[in-house]
Amino acid sequence: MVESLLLYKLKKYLRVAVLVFLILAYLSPLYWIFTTAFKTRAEMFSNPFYLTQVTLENFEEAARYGAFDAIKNSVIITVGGVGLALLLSVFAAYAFSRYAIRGKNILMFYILSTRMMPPIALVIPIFVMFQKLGLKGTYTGLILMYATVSLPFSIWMIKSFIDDIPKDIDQAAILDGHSLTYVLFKIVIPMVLPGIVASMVFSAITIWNEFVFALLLSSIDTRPTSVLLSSIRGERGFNWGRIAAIEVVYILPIIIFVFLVQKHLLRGLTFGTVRR
Amino acid sequence: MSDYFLELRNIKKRYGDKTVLDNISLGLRRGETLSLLGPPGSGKTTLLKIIAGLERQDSGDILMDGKVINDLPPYQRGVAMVFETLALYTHMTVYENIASPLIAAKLPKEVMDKKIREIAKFLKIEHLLERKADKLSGGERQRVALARALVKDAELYLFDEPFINLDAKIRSALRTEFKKLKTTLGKTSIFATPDPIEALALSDYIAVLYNGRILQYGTPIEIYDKPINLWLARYLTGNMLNELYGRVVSQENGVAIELTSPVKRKILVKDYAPNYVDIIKELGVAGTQQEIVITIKPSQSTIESSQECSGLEIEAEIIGYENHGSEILVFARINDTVLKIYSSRDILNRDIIGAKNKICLDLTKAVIYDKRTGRVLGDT
Amino acid sequence: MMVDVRLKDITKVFGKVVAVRNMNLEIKDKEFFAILGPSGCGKTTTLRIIAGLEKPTKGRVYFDNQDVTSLPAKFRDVAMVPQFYALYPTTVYNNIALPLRSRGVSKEEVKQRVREVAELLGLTEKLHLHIDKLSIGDKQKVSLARAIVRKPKLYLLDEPLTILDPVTRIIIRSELKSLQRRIKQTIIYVTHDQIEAMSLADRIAVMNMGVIEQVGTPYEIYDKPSSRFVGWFIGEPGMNFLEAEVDKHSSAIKLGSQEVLQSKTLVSKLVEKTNNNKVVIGVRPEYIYLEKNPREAGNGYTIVKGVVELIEFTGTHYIVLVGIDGREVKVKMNVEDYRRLNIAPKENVYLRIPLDKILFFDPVSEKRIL
Amino acid sequence: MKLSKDSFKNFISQHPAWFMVLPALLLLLALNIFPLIWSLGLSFYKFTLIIKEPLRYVGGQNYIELLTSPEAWDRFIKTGAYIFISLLLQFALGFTLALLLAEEFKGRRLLTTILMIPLMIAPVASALFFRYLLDYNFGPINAILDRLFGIRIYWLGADPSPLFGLPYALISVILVESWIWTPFVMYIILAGMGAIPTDLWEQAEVDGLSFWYKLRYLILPYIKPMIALILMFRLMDSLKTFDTVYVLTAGGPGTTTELISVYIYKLAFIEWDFGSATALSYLVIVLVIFMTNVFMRYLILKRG
Repeated sequence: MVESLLLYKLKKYLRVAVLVFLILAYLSPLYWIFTTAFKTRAEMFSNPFYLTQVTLENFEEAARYGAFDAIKNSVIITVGGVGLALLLSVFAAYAFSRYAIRGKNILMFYILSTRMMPPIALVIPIFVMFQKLGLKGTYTGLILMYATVSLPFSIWMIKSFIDDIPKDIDQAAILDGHSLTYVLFKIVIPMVLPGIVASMVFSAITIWNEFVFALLLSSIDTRPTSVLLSSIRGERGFNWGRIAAIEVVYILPIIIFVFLVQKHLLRGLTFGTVRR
Repeated sequence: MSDYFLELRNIKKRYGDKTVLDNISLGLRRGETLSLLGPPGSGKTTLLKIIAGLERQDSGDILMDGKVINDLPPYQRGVAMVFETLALYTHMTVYENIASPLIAAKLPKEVMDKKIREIAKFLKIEHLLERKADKLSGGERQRVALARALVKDAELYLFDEPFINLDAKIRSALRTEFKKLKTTLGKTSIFATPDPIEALALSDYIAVLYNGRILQYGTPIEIYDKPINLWLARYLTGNMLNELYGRVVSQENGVAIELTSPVKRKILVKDYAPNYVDIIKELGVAGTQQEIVITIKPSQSTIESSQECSGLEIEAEIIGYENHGSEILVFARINDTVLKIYSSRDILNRDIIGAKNKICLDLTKAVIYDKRTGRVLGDT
Repeated sequence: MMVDVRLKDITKVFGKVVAVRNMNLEIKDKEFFAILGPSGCGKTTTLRIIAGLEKPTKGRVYFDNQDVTSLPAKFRDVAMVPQFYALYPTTVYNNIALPLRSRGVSKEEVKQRVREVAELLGLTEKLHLHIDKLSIGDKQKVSLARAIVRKPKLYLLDEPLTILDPVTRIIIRSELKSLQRRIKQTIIYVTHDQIEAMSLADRIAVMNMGVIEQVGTPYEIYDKPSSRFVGWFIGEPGMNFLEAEVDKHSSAIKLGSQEVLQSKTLVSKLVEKTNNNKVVIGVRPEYIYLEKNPREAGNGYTIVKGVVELIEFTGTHYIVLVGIDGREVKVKMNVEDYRRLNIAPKENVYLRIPLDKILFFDPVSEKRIL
Repeated sequence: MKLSKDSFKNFISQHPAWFMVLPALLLLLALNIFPLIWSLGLSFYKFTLIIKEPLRYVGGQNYIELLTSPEAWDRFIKTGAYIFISLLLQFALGFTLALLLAEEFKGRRLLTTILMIPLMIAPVASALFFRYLLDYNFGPINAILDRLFGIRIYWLGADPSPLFGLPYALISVILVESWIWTPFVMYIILAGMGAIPTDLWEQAEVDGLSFWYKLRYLILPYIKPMIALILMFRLMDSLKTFDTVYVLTAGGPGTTTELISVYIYKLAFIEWDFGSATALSYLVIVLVIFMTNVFMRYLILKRG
């Protein structure tokens, strides 16, 4: 035997140790965001590495700065966008999965092509269009825009979950004597509920994080958190504690989502590679 | 007017440029069980779905009680079906699954409950009623699917390979149970399966499907005793058929077969298979030296050396065996052909592997095929 | 190199499921040993524990009295042939050679040994091919070759033949059997196919729900099953089981209203082993003979009256289901006998059962008592 | 009235699929397809929002101007360099992580999940925070460098770095983008490895294959098609890089980090030259379609 048992075990532990170190280093920026958010101004300059004294003053200041209005806007836009997209995509996904619709493969190509397209290319005409229709700077405009953006992906994702249910299930229900509405709402939708939730979460994260459309189609009153964060860029002398506090409020829900539905998120993330 | 309950006339179906069903015509009387036997992809499922109305034929008619029902939607056809995938509603309980067709029929609650409990008792799944359908074993799932179909007061029951994913042992137990059920209820049913034993055991009639066509139609015994072509003969025995090759020659003392494989020998037909004399004679007279395949099932030959052999005797080397308990299936090789013969278990009393042994093939029970066309000889 | 394998008090739990429960098993050196059971009975888990791919929750594994329970798989020197061949996506040659090269065997020796094994299994012509170009039968042969080339202590085969078509399966099975005669190594063979186990193994362990029900030679298991499960599982169809009563006063065994056996010695033995005079009679379907006319019992036979319920034609046989006072018996007949008898459902028939083929089981524990 | 209602109902029940897809289709048509066609049209006009000047059709002039402008070429070359180096980095790191995570051990699932966070939080938030990390005076990165080696670097400045002489600001952009996207590469490679049957892994274990043999004969053959896919996806996404640059450097200092997307943005919303901006967008789209075609062909050929 070339390798001894001892060496084998040593290697195994070493591998895990290296991995843990790499990942800790990798995630250190997150550590800084969270510690900075709770640091006093004095400690920020004197001691960049640890957190000795916890304060909430950064959050108070973030509130004064309008952070919670921005978070509220983010919530309104996200909920609206996800809701609208979901409503439309469940029906479309069912149809795409179950019927021989001409150009079915176009859906796949369409999603790929929206991924190819720089959002800037789309936003210019919409900017002009929204201005003419009076939608620029309104919640409605942003919600419509985001629903459109998440629609193709949402349809694809729910469709892929429906595809996993054998068509025999629908046919069995029809043979039992049920109507199409019953099949859709009482049989198919309950069966793919986890998938629907996953696609909702995925759309929600996308909309929550989106920047280009938000930057150009929102107004001071409707701007979501991403735009608020970017506007800090123009200031002189950063108040890092305040920025960190806003970021913590902004990214914490996402981190929680990641842990709740990680398996499904992965499915969306690796779209087109794992399932083909 | 025929007395058929269900009749199919020239059913055709294509998917793209692939013909799935080609001119299928069949009839079925009330109370009968018909098996659709065929390998995967032969069109069994499509045919069942067309009968159920879940798919539409490209041409041809479906008749029930003499009336064309082509345009009748599935739920008006009085048909229940067990799908190959079983198609259980996994998010519902067993009770809710069985209730599904009754809910659609808008039955009163009490009637529904009574029916569900009756059928559950009948199929021995009462204890599972509150269980979620995805928490069941294979055999249990199968019973639930069966219950959901049987609870419906249908005129015709369709079964699409319902035992396909089960262990052989559970499968044969369910098969017998199923046959009992069918006999008790006396319902008309169609049963699709790729397993010849299932088809033989379960049905009154068998239609063998091959590439979307009906190859042979008849009772199980008719089909097993005289398969219409070589492919079917092999399929029915699970490729355990013994095949001898030869050509027909005409001689002064009668017509003979000149065997070419696995042994070279000339045999007189009247000595070995008097029942074939007339059929073979026609071929011999033509002087074409027609090539034929003589097939003998493993159970129609013997390997015991003590017995007198009245058939064709061949010496071969035993290379292996399969132990079926009371019987032994022996494999013996001669000139690259492996002969399969059932024997009693006494043969294992000695070390048989590698031994030469005399094998006796009873040619009177053979079925003979034309080698070129593969069709059975003596078929009228 | 040779090895005997011993499992001591092995238990394996996955979450809430007990896959193997308190198993004790001894496999002798150079033995062809089969582990037989239905899917989900824990047979594959047992094999994986022996291979070192799974760690038992409780218990120890010994090779030649050496405790290997926590030794990783690669140090156990066992070879495995899985159900789905599991070949590396490269050429046939590489597949067979990689395990040797990983162990630092010299290039010439690798070449030499791969050649030998390829010759043995008839793969010489295909050594340079990519495995994608092989038939399923050849792939399984490569998988076998890869195991043999290493000359391991122990071979573990996990249903390696089930994916093959019947003809190839029989050919490879025969080759496997003759191979074992030549290499004379311990082989543990897992299967759900009773015919395969009966045909290949020197000894068989029958498993059910994580427990070993019986260990024995093929005919020990077939003729004297130690439990109802073994009797049902072995044989096609499996053994019939009929609830019967022991009548102490008349020294008789009764099937409902019919007296089937009268023997003082037998009855006293049975009474000793049961506590409420109930026993289960076990008899194999192929040992029952059907007759149309009544006949006296005697001369090693007993006669039971019944009604034909159902007839199944399976091609090679007929299976007749006969009802006896609410009990059911399957009778397996060959085609000639059946056609000679000429019976139909609902007809009365008489079952002739040889006394020496009747076994007795306990109705509660389901174990054989006689 | 009743009749028309019935015939409408009839229509729906005859064509349920059509009816189910329609609402989604209408929205996509209005806010995606129509605007795209419109913007293609715009790229043939001189059009600006601030000066009250009428639309002026100029044919292919916008395209010709862009293709002959040294400024545009400069942005393309910058973007190319940026993509090349960041893909290299992401791939090297992602592959290493994937290999380390390939085998089962306690806590593996948790580690894999944690790595999803950089992908899921907003790029704007990440970029903004890296500005703090990379800050010359207060940033922890310089603080560490100072303590270990006694140096400080102008991470967001235009000074040339040792890496091909690229300015530090561009290196910083690469760093941030790679931080965000490395887990993506890792996940896809892991997914590729997930396609290796468990049987085969265990076989390799029982056969005692060494790490290099496993890598060469087991892992690489299985992830080969994945590598091409990763390159394709990362190329498409990298060409769109905007959020991080906008927040981290806004294209500066000067134009050192002005990638294509940022340049389009500037053309459109700083110079208000919508015609040129849309024309450049379409040039990018053509480029992407060309590249994906090449990749797809490679993939299809590879898979036979």
